[in-house]
Amino acid sequence: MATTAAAEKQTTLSTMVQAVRSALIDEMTLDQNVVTLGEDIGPRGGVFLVTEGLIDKFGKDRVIDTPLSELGIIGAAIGMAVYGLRPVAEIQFIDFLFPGFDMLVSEAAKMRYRSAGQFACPMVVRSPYGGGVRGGGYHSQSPEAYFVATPGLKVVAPSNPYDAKGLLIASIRDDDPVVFMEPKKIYRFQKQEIPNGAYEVPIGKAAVAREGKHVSIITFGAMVTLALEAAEKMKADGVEVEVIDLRTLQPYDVDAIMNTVAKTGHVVLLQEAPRIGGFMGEIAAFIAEEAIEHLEGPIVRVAGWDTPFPYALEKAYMPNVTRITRAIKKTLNF
Amino acid sequence: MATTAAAEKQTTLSTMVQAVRSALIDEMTLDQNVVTLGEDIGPRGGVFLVTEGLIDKFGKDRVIDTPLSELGIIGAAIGMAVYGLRPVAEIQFIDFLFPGFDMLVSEAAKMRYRSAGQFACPMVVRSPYGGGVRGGGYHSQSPEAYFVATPGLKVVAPSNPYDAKGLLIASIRDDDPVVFMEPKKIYRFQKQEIPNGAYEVPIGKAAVAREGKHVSIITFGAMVTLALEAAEKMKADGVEVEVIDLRTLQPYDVDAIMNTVAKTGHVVLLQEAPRIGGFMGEIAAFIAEEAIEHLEGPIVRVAGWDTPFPYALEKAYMPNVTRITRAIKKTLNF
Amino acid sequence: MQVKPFTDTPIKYLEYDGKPLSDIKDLGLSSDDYLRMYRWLVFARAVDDRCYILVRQGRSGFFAQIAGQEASQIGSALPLRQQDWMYGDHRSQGSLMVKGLKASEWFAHQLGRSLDPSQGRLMPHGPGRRDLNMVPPSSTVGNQITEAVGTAMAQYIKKSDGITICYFGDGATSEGDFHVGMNFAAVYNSPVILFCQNNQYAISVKLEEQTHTKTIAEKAKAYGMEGYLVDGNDILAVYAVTKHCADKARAGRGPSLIESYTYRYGPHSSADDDTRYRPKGELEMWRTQRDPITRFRSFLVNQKLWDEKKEEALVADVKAELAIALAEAEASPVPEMMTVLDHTYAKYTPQLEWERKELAAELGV
Amino acid sequence: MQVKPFTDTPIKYLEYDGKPLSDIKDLGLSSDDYLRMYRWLVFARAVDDRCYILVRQGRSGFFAQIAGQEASQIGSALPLRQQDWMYGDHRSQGSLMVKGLKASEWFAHQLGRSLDPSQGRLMPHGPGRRDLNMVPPSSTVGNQITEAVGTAMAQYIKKSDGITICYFGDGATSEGDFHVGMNFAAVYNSPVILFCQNNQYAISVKLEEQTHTKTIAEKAKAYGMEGYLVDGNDILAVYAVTKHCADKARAGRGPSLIESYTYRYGPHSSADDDTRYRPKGELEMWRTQRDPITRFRSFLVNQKLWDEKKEEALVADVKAELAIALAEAEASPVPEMMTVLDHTYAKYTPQLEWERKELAAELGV
Ligand SMILES: Cc1ncc(C[n+]2csc(CCOP(=O)(O)OP(=O)(O)O)c2C)c(N)n1
Ligand SMILES: Cc1ncc(C[n+]2csc(CCOP(=O)(O)OP(=O)(O)O)c2C)c(N)n1
Ligand SMILES: [Mg+2]
Ligand SMILES: [Mg+2]
Repeated sequence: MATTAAAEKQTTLSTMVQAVRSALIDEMTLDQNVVTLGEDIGPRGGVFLVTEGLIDKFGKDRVIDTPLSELGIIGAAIGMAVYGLRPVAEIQFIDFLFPGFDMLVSEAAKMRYRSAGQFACPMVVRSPYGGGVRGGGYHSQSPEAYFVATPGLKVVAPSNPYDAKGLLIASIRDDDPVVFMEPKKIYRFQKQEIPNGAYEVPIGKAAVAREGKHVSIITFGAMVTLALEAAEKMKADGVEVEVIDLRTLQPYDVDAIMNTVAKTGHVVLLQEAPRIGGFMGEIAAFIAEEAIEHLEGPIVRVAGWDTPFPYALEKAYMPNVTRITRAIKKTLNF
Repeated sequence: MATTAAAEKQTTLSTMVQAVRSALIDEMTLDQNVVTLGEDIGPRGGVFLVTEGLIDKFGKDRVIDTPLSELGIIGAAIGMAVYGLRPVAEIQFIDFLFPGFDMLVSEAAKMRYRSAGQFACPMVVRSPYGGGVRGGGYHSQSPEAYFVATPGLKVVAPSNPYDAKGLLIASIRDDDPVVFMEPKKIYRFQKQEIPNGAYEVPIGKAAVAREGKHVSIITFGAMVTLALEAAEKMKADGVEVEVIDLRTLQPYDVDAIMNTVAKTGHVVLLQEAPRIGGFMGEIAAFIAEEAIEHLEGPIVRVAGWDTPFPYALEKAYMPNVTRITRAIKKTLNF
Repeated sequence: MQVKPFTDTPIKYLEYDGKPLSDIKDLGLSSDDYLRMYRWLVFARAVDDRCYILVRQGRSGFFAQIAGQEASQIGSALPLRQQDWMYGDHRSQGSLMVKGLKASEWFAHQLGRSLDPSQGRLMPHGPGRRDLNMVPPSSTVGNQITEAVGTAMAQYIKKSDGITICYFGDGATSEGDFHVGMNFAAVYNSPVILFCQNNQYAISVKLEEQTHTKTIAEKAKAYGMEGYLVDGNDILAVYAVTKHCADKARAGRGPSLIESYTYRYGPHSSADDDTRYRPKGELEMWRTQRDPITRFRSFLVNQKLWDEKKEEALVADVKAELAIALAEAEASPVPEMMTVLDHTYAKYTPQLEWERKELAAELGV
Repeated sequence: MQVKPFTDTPIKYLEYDGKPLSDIKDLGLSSDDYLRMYRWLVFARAVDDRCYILVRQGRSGFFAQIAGQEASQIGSALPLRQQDWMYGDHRSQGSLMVKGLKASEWFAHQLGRSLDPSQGRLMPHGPGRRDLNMVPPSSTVGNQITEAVGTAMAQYIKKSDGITICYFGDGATSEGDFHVGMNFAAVYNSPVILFCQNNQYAISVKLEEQTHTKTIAEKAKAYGMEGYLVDGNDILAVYAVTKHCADKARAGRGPSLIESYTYRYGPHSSADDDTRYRPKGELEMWRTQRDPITRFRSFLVNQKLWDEKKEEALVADVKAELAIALAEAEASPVPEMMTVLDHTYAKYTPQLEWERKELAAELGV
């Protein structure tokens, strides 16, 4: 996608951080109702520098440095959204969203429903998530399961710079509240040519990150990179792995899942979060109900262990190529 | 169970509310470290009268009426638990736990792990949950998925008075934080003979609420009653339904699930909560990974719809016998 | 008379017997205004009584009375303008109706009928109306506070001349929401009025068990904000203080906290039993010696604006209006079963499309 | 000199040049106590410098310096007793070490080695030690506040003569936790000291952007609690005020909020770039004219208790001690891979048993 886009129009080589910044700049330029708020996003430019320079461009009425309260950030964003703005709230690390969790699940997610469609919450809560950065228990978590289990919220997680910009713009334009999870491990991992100017990557559509016919790895975010590594590894053993990048977790792309399951008959579900109660359980349940006739082996989950996120032993905790290849063998040798 | 117990020792005919109260009284009498705190639990006796009379029995140092803050109730309970008490926190409705959600998932669940086992949080957060009481969007929810997705927490949900008392006592004695979900719809629905004096129903063990050989309904809490109704209904059509009452959701009873799946080969998963991202996705994933060879049909989920909980249209929202029998037919006619 | 923050005793304009305490001219209210105020008080009390009966008759599942707090709610809503935004809580129907919510809509809300602007999607403690800038509250105590501040921040950003008012109770001040909302409002100098109806109870919990301060108003000091303590059963005082804070907010002079000291006559809600916690005699004292309606009626009489005949006429008039309103509400149907899935998202998701088919099959429609 | 709440300016015992401001006799501190205090200051600064280097060398992944805040942390920890409980935050290692945490343990914490009491399970901003009644903080700003109050409530319930101290920063006062913790502490008259290190920044956010009050101490008024404002770079003042509040709590006279006005020299953490937000000259002023260590050294000299020779000896002594401590830390192994699953629950669940087998297979052990 990136390359075809590059062919069409002028592009810039960007990391995911730059892609997210570019999405904010383009949308704030196009739509005066877009504002952004969060901790240290002003002169500091955010702790990951995503909002670097924005306050000079758009001023402090639209780039709002807030007091240290996630409850306040999300609550104020809701009040702005029902009024008619399109706030983009930054939560410094998604692990710190929880003081504001009530506002997200009790308010943002339910405002449209409880008002019978009179009021909407067109807002985005964007936040870095995930491990592999020596962040320990509170700078590494992947709490998508909580958000997906909350009707009224949409949940998006890009795996590359191109998608990050296009999905964030689509999320800002979306009329429902979106939790936008940014995989911090790959914030600067890869550079891609991305179009200058606004473009959308549609919410609710998965991507085939790699074609294959023997087994499907369904995943999202930073784990896509790992899945591709594992796929490369399995190629040696003559196993062709298909990798599905969900991109949107709620609402997830049922057709893409049906297609790949029908094609390979073998499924590995990959997430960073702990296994029990994790998001991939939802995908497993969907497949076991709607596509069981295509299954030729067990649906195998690869995930973080069911513990809090560690610090020194991060390597032993996070999914790795070995864990994935073992899972692939488990479903194939069935 | 209730009847055999009744045979052995002196018992009292009790509703679930009375059973929970009796558990609190027995444990507070046996263990001076057990205290309870929450909103209106003092002279008011709690809005469901669960703590009626306790403040006269145990005094205001051990039956603590708190200011209106769930953050404070759970946070203070954690501070008491690490000190060595065994606090039982009442959250008036589980829908109102979320202002204190951060304390539960970031603190209680992780205290043991982050201190390498030096500090524990032996506490119970008990709260009425579930629909069918004309409670609308904020007095009806079943948020178990959030708690089960949080390593470090245990999650328990009784379906009858006998289990309610035994499980609550086991939860209070457990050395880890337990979220104890009380199905308010059946708080006074049924009376059972329950033993006077303390007894435990083990955490982590499911019960077979009804034996059957054609299809298994796996559920918990208030839905057990509905599952039994549906089973009765199916009997007419010659279908023998087995009903598994999980009782503990985290850690759930893997053996009980394996046994029933091996026995019937057909599975219906029943929960009140919205389907997408719900707890039953976990059970589906477990079965699809570990017991797929026993499956003779799709794993079908019956749940609330993927919307916030309604008010006037509660009947159209909640699982009912029709929804369950349609699911049973879906997996059988596969 | 000048409105000042942080007074030791509640700001009053009327004695308990209705005698004006000071020069009330500068309120700039005409006799008609006074009569309008009085009609609202009587009207609100009548709606309250009617809903109470609906619950008793099992026709409505839940109700939180405002009886005793009418002056607090009506006096604070009257100074507002069309473009102002209002966030109510679970006990603010008096204010909602002054802002424009029809009694028929309120009854429909109580009954869960389609005429309810929230279409029976909320337990009946307050629907919203987009055209009135009235946001429907959740049941979660305190959540509306930071939202209201966010709306006021938006009004400032958009250079609107509207302001926002937010209602909450004494118990709500213990939630983090109050703290965070107060802090944001002060830091951004937002055009918002944080209006606390201190009815002295949070269900069974008395204010002295809720917090260690004598008043709620003084809490504003922790935020560098002005806090006003007003007699919530004196409609003129509530009007004056709210007007003062509204003008101030409109003029860009920032937010205010108002503590309206009042008392609720009914149980916390139709599900509560207040005999368990109310000291005996207390309710009687407030009913007989502090009633906001009696007090204002005495004022009108004192001003030669009122008499028995007018009272009878008004009562009859209100009764008739409410009979029609209730009939309208009952005439409106219960929402269609299939609509239960609507308005979760702007558009149906594939998952909800699937569920729509399932529900249709289940209902046989 | 008497310790009073709500002073307009920070309570001081020493001039910036170290001259005693008032009769310090009634502090009841001996020359040895003064020398002990000074050693702690130098020791804490040396640990700080050492950790900074560990990060620079890539041997430690994260570090939040306390440089500039040593008097605040050591002065507030010295009045505590063994049975007292301590809740630190992400910047309180000075206090933790005074309470009993060994430097070797702190280094091991920085390096994620087994000698770390938290076994490398936390980003290095504070381990806990059960035997010292020291609870390890999470990273989530403010969460320790209601926990500390809960512990103090338990101390009251159990009639212990212990008290609890809780550390947090100026930024933390914006979280709901601060509000709720303050309110619970006041309502239950709990034996707790809420100790706010106001270093004037929350990462890049200045106090005047954080809140609209001039001080943190005055926020105590919203809770009917006493708030004390102390010069956090004056170790004698910090000691005196904390001692006063500890005695008060122990005597059952309830909680206190202490605002310790200070300044951090380093970036927020090793991941921060403070040049982006610090006005130039500010850091220099604090380093050169407000340094807590220089100030106390001047006092010692002024008291004829100190000279160059003693200084050299102390520095050498501390250096040697830390070299040994660091060696110990580095000698201790990284925790065993398989232990990553331990201590999630008191006992392994069936699910974790299964994962243990999976991990063993994966690691080939
Ligand atoms: C977060 C939360 N906790 C608890 C409840 C249950 N509840 C509903 S109203 C109420 C008391 C509110 O008291 P107050 O704020 O004084 O308002 P009042 O009812 O007196 O008008 C409580 C505890 C709730 N709705 N939300
Ligand atoms: C709830 C939460 N939000 C955001 C963060 C990120 N963060 C870590 S420290 C910090 C600033 C804390 O400032 P302050 O309380 O003044 O303490 P200081 O660092 O100045 O000692 C922030 C925003 C966090 N750890 N927790
Ligand atoms: Mg109240
Ligand atoms: Mg600070």
